[in-house]
Amino acid sequence: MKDLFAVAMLSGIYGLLSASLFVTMDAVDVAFTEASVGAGISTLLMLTTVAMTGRSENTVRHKPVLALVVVFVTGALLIYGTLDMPYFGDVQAAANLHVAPRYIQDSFQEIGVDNIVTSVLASYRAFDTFGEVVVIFTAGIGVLALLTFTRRPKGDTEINSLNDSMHEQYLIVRIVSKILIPFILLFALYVQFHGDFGPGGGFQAGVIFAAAIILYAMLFGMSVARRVINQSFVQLFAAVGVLTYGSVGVASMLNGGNFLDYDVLSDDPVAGQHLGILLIELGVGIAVATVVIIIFFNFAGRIGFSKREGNKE
Amino acid sequence: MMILGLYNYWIVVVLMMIGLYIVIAHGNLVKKTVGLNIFQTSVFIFYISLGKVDGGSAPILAEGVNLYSNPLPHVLILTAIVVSLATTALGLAIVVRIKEAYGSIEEEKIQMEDNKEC
Amino acid sequence: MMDMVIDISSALCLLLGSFLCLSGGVGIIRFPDFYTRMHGAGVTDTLAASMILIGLMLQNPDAIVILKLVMILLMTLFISPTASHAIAKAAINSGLLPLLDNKENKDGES
Amino acid sequence: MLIAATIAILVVMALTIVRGCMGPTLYDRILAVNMFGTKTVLLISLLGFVMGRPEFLDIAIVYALINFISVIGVLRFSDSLGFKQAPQEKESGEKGS
Repeated sequence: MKDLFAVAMLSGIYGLLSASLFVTMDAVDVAFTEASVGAGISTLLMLTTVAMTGRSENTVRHKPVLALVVVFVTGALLIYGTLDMPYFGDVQAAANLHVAPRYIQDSFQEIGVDNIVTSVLASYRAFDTFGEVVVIFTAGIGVLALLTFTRRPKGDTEINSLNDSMHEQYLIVRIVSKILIPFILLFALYVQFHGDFGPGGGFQAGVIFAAAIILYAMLFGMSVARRVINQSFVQLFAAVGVLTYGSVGVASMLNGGNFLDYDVLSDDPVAGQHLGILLIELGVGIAVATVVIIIFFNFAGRIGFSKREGNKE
Repeated sequence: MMILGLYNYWIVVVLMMIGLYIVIAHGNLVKKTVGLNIFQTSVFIFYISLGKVDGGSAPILAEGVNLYSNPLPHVLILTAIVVSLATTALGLAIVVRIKEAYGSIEEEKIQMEDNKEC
Repeated sequence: MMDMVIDISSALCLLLGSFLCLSGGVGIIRFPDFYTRMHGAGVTDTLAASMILIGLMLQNPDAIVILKLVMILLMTLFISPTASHAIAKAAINSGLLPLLDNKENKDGES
Repeated sequence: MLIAATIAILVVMALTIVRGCMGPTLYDRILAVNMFGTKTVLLISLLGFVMGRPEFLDIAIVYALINFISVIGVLRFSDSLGFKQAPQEKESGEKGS
């Protein structure tokens, strides 16, 4: 397929499909995340990139025969390797015998949270999740470093006029989105705080929250969105999110426990776990939402820039 | 019959190889990113299919449900998806910068430009 | 008695919804140009979706599930016509014309 | 009955993918993506009932929202692209991929 735009859109379909596959395999939390990330945000990012870099691909494929050989040999070896794997859905598979039963049986007494995924994510494997949040934060910094540029006032007005002319035609979409956006934000908060009982949590809530703001920015123009959501404010909050997570760990150390050991946060261990998970999910949500907003704003702010550069050439 | 019980791995392998082929054979950097995404998703499906238990239910405690799927792969993949978002964003940012610096996102043209400069 | 009525009506709704879905799916493949395809998609997006969701609502006694289904229903009713409208408008603006005129002429000639 | 509806929706999803891959113009593809999204919402709600745990309808709500956002995004960026190379786009649109 030559048209990169179609490629980006079909990758969105692919994200939706794999997400429904996750639902059939009982991984509701994962499906939640994959739907909002794979089908939503990364498709949008790809579309922005395609809008910047041009949509046609020249079809020179170098060494397809060699590539095919490599791919087939690797694939055959991998399939040969699967012959030793446990069967699909096997209860006795090695992966299901060791840690998982303990999580399933004891986590409710220890943590008091219905959703086992949340309790494992935020409590048993809190170190891991902390690392994840830092990775996201680093990605945000990386995109900032790669894509920000010192703003030129003249260029800004140009982008503004371009934006304004485009929005006249989408009156109905704008009105419907105005109704929907508060609802999406509310739903994001619901996902954030309902993560203990159903599918959801900080990652998903952050992405949904950011998606609402991205929708606003797309329909009402970057300059308006910049006025509503201050860039430096968002950057500050990305740091605040990560720091919230870290400081919960420090607080538990000050209370005499290990790093990120929430039992000591309150007199009752279960209540302490609840408090810790709540705070941590909040930190994750803030960090993810702000970083996604930063990434999108920088990509979208770049569109006008690279277009002008292209015109000069 | 016995061998057919492994079909989930074959799907994963096929997807993985499609992703690998796109990464190797296509010169366009955006397409390479899509290929990487497909590869990543195949790994996700691999993990999740490991955690699936026949007759099991989603790992959210409820009354009247006794058998749950393995929650550990779900946790790992949940975080991995978000990391994949981060890597995709960074990769695309680099693609944008390459486009601005070289005026193209085709691998061969970029190499030609590089050779010119040398 | 009441249960029977509810079961049957839910089954009817589901069947009707699936039928509409299928016809829309055939339509999106078989219709000749973009705007007629949009008609097929629009039918499945609103009527079939609401039929299936109502069928599901009748099956479940749980209040919160019904609430969520109602939310999904409201949102599909909000979103899909808007999206269709936006797509159609963008297509018109980009200069994509309906094919029907040519078709009719050909039919008239033959 | 649920199973029948699920199978019907799966068939429609397959047809939609066919249209999305064939789609002569960009807008056909967008239409297919949009329709695919709504069908996925229905599929997820049906699957919840088939598997006997219908509490997970949150995911369907997310799908509906994300679908809307991505369709708007496609339209938005295809527009800003059209500013740059409008004549080319029409040509390639008619020829197809």
